[in-house]
Amino acid sequence: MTQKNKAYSLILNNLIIYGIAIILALGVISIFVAILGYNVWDALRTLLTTSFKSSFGFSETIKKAIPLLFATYAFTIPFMIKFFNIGGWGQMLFGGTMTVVVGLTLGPLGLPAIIMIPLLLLVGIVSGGVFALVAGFLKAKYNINPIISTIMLNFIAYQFVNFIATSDAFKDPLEGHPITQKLSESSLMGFFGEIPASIIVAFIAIIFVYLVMKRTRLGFEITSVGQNLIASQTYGINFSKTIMVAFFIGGALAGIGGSLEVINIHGKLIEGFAKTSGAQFGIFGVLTSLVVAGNPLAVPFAAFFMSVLLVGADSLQRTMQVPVEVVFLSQAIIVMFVVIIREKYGKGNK
Amino acid sequence: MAADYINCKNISKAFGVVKALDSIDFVVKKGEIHGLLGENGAGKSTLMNILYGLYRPNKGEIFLDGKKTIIKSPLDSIKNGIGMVHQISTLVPEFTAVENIMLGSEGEKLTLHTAREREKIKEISEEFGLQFPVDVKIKELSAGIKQKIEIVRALYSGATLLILDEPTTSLVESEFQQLLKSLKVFVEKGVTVVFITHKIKEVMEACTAVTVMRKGKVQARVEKEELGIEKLVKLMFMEQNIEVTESALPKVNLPEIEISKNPVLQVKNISITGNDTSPGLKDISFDIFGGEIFGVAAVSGNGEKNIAECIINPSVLHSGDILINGESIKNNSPLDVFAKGVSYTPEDRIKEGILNEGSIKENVLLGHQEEERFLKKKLFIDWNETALAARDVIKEFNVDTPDEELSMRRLSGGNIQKAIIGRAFVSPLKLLVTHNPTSGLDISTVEFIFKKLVELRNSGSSVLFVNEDLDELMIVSDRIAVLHDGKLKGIFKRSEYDKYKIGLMMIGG
Amino acid sequence: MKKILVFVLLFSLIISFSVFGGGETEEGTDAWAIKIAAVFPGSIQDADYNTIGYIALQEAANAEGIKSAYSEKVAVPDAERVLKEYINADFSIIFVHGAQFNGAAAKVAPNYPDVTFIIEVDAKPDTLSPNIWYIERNYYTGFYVLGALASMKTETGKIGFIGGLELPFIRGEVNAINQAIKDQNSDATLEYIFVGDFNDPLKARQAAEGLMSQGADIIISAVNLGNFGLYGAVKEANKPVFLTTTYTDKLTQAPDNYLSSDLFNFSIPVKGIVAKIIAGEKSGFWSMEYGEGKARSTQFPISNVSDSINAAVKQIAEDVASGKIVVEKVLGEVLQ
Amino acid sequence: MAFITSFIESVLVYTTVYTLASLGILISGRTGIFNVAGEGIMLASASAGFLAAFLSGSWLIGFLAGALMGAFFGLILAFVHETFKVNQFILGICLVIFGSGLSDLLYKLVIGVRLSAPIAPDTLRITIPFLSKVPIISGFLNHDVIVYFMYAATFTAWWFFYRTKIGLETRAIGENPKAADVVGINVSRRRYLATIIGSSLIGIAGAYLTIAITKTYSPDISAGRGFMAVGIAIFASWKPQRAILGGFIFAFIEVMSFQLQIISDKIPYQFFLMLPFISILVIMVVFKKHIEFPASVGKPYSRE
Repeated sequence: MTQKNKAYSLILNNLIIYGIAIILALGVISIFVAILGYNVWDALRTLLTTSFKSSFGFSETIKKAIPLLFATYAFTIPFMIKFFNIGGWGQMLFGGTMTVVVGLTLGPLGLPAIIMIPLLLLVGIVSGGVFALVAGFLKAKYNINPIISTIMLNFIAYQFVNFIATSDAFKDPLEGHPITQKLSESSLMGFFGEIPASIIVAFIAIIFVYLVMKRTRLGFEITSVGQNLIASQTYGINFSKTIMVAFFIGGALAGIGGSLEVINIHGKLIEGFAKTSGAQFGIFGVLTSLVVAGNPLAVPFAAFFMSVLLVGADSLQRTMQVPVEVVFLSQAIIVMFVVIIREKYGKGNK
Repeated sequence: MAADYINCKNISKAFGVVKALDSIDFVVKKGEIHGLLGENGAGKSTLMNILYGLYRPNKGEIFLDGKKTIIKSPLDSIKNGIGMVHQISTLVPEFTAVENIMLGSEGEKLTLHTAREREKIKEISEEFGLQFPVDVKIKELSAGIKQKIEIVRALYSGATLLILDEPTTSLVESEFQQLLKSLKVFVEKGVTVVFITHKIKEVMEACTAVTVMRKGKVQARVEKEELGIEKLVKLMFMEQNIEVTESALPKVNLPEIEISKNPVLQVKNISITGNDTSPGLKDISFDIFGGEIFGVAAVSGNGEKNIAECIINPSVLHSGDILINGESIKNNSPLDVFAKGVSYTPEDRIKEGILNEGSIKENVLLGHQEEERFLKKKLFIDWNETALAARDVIKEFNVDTPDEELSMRRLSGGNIQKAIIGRAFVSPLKLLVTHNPTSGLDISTVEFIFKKLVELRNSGSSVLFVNEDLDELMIVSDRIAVLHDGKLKGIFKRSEYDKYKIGLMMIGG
Repeated sequence: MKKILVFVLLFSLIISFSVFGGGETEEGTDAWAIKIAAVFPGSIQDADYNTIGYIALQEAANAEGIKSAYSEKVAVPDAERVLKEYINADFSIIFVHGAQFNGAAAKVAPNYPDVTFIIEVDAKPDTLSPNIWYIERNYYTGFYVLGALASMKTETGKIGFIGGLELPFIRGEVNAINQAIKDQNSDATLEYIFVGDFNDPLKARQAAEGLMSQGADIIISAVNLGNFGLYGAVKEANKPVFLTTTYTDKLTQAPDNYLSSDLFNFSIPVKGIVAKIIAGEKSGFWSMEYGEGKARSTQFPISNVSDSINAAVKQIAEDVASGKIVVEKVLGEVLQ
Repeated sequence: MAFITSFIESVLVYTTVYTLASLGILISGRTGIFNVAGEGIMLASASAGFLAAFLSGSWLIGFLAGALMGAFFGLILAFVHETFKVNQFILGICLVIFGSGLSDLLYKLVIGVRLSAPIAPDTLRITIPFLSKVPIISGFLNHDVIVYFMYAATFTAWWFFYRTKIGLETRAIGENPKAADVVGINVSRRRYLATIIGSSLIGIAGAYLTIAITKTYSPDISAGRGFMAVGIAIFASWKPQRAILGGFIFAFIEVMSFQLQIISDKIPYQFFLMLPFISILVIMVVFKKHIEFPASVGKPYSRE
């Protein structure tokens, strides 16, 4: 009986944490908005409702939520074994860039969409995964902190995008920005009205992550190592292998995110893609993941909520000229509060 | 009669819900070498850490020299002339002896008078007969030398009360004799010593008075003239009232059964290199046959953990070989060993045994994740099958939980232990290696676990039962091997059991 | 499960917000009034490319008495979304400041024939869209003049050029400078560096230091915020090094090292085009003309040069403006 | 000769940024606090330092403001970690994001839109008579006061850690906080102090970017250098004397990559721009055996 009560109190506990988090979120933003001399009530309403007032707002929210979902997964999966993949952005860039390279190279062959699209997604998966694997390998083999290595890889990926987008083979010579030529029609995914077709891939990814984490031995091993490294090793789980696999999966998911941006949203490689509201999806992914304590099942919801905030923030800038940095700043503070609250009250009795 | 130097009155301390000390009264007189004797977990170190200011008591008062003193931090205790040598080295491995000793001492902070201090340190170490190399990094020195350095550090900062927490754990006999000499010098120079140990022999040789603790309570203070081995063994291992003892021990029915001819486990001349916390293993051999519970008795830190671990993870072996059913497992990974019908329950059930945040179901799977029964197409975990296994464990082992989905950390210690042992029974078991499975559990749970071990034995499998509690070992083992300082001291058959003799052997007698 | 429950609750919170927040449209009510929006790639406080765009927007809006709004620091991939947001909010003129957004504008424009876009290009397109106004920026003309100035001023015979990214208009600038050097019969050589970013002052500074240590004593800058790195570099150089900049007068930043700037005045075309749009002309091409007082000009007097050089460069500028000197426009590649 | 001298001179400018930032990181690292927030601290201080210098007209006040902003971040990091035992890396990342948001916001609020960018006052330059004329050596000595401050800070940090007792004690905390605790050293207080002092050095490095190098503020001005500094602190095995060496090496690579770009026409310039980031990874792999960590770095400490 008491056990059931305990389980119930756990739910209540989480409710309280997220409740406090949301109230804090709105509170912190309100304070900043008020300090800057804007109308708090208008600002909050714009922030929270823009996504739901028009089909445009909603589709924009979805368009942000999809890459954000993948960026969040990229951080979340390695975070399950307590390592920080700050390189989601770089992995997205690399995945997207390789997708364009392969797409433009194979373009003249005139392959049908049914072959091209899965192939390009596969390119995104493999290249994103391998790019992240570098960090996993450096940790497993050379004990290099993944925070450092993934950030360095971000910068390398950024230059790589530039290189491809300005290279003679791929560039669009008439663009006033590093942009490649357009991918062929058969490489592109379409839209359902305003909603990008990549939402299907996102749903598949959600199911995939759920299945891998909850149904496979791999997921079990990753979860176990994250919860108790000593016990996992005692009971036969290989740490080096697990960390590399976790980074690969994280990177692969980021890679698909990059691929989808390219083949569904832009249709070409644009320097500076995988960014929103003036910051990388990678950073928002880290924040989103930390809010839900790296729980992969909660990621889709968190990513959607974060997108609502981002779309709201854009609208806030447009309509009230409130700087986007306010939202950005607030998010960091909110995550800090949530982490503190969780550390203090979320663990129950230790 | 000398005056009371330390007088601890009614001290209680709890860590979370675990009561470590229960209304302790503890007295040390000036000029004593005072032995603080007790089993592991009796609360000796906790009491001393309170005296040293590392822990704050929940209740109680401390009087030093008759004055009530509040000790908030080690700084306070150092100022009051208390020095402590901890069980686990608290030296900085990267520093030399001089640097370590200089740490925290009084005086100006903006200079390093290494040369001057080195002379002072050398003076003190000569005065007390504790020589050591002063300019070598600590990490390159042996445990015995590290200890000398810690003692000198305490004396250097002006200690008139020296607390030694298990100082002999990693000392060889000659080093112990040297320490003994030093202790006498200390007393001559006016330093009072508190000597924490669980080795009766040492107490007999070294101490002028002894306090015996058991399970967070003081059993008795014994003066020098009353000291006797038998009395101390009784105080340490049993309740004062023998009748209470009898009924307080778990009861198990151990029927005579036929023991198989072929050994399930053969351990052949194995050695493992030691480290700070363990002497390792030195050339150990024994066989375990089907249908027996083979007990290993040892005081903690004498290599017993290595014995348990090296069977599951043979890669730690330095030399020798281990065979299971005649097959060498020398190059096997833990999963290979598990696949041979071996299972393991580790010493520290929370730190080494469970996934804290995981459900009971997930915890039951741990260690079985590669078995065909739970794995579909080599990739997918069959959670239905796992749930069935988990429910079996819950049912068979009386785990008190509404269902198998409950998070492991929501269970009590006893239920966690039952689940861990239950997990070992999930697949056909030829050998169960279990280390301290009953520590901290109530008597009915202990009885239940023993019943399960005996059932396993009765079915023809074997159990390697590593345990600190000698009483329990004697109740449930068919044979008992005694381990001391990484060496096998002897193997007793059930008919040869003699608690006093085994107890003495455990503590190096 | 528990987390899911939490988010369901969260959802209902958002929905309830949208219910009681609904009813009114997002921005104002005067849907019939003409409104102008602008999209800027960087911060409008950059005292550079974005600031002059912002000023053009304000002047155009004030001149016509219409309402204006803007988004700054818009990333290229975000441009399409931002454009649509303004269209959704009933803005009928959108000034797209920066050729990097042209792809997005070209994609959006056909679907919204009622909205007129003003975009910036470096070459006249073959066909004009029915609802796009094109502003040709003609970077190369101004850089021809700067190139001539550099080849007169240099003593080491080495001229350095710092660009952000290798883009068509940047190539045009490099080619124009080379043409000017040749036209001056100068022995000077041009070394060029790309720093990968128009707005990273540290990298620009390092690039300048690299050029200077190779002997360059004139630096022609084609970066934006990156310029801030250059001032320090030239000021702290061991020997006199001079620089030119773009867009605005930056004399005060490095008075002893500053020569001139390739000035832009976007207010002229934007004001002119907005007036035409309001008059009903929804498409057209506007080339920014070079010459004193025009949309494109070189900053005179040139600082830190002799009167003779000042006069000679002024003559060249006038010749370029009058068409006496024809600056070739080559954007495809850097000619060797 | 003149080429080498001027090359060294420009390398020294970036060496100052890297060395000060990695010194700041290693000082707190020596007490066990792994400060990965360097990037955020540099950005916030770059903005705050510049604004203070610009408004007051004094470079000194600018650097003090930068240091103060850094100290503020250090205080948050130490307070939240020591009080709630929150994971240092999560905190660090939050602070990075916080810092990058704060920097732009501050600038926007104070400066607004102007046609000509505000300029910071010149930082005091010190030339040492005679020595500043000698080729090569003058590359090290012909600089503004912060470069000399960097030399002094490196020397002081080395002297503090290896020549004073309080430094010895501080190192002991990083190696074994329990060892320090049992001899009566207040671990928590030292961690606060080290983190605050270290962060203010990072703040000075950030302010140096705007006040001395560019003389004005632009968004994202540190462009990853705060993270590079963490890499340098690790490469330096948390030793001040090696931090200045590491700072010099990476500044050298960075400056060199532009020299190479001028010389080589064939290789795309992006690969030269990748060079600093690739080299930090390569160096960490190559020098793996020579890299040591204070044993407790990144770990919370509590007695019970």
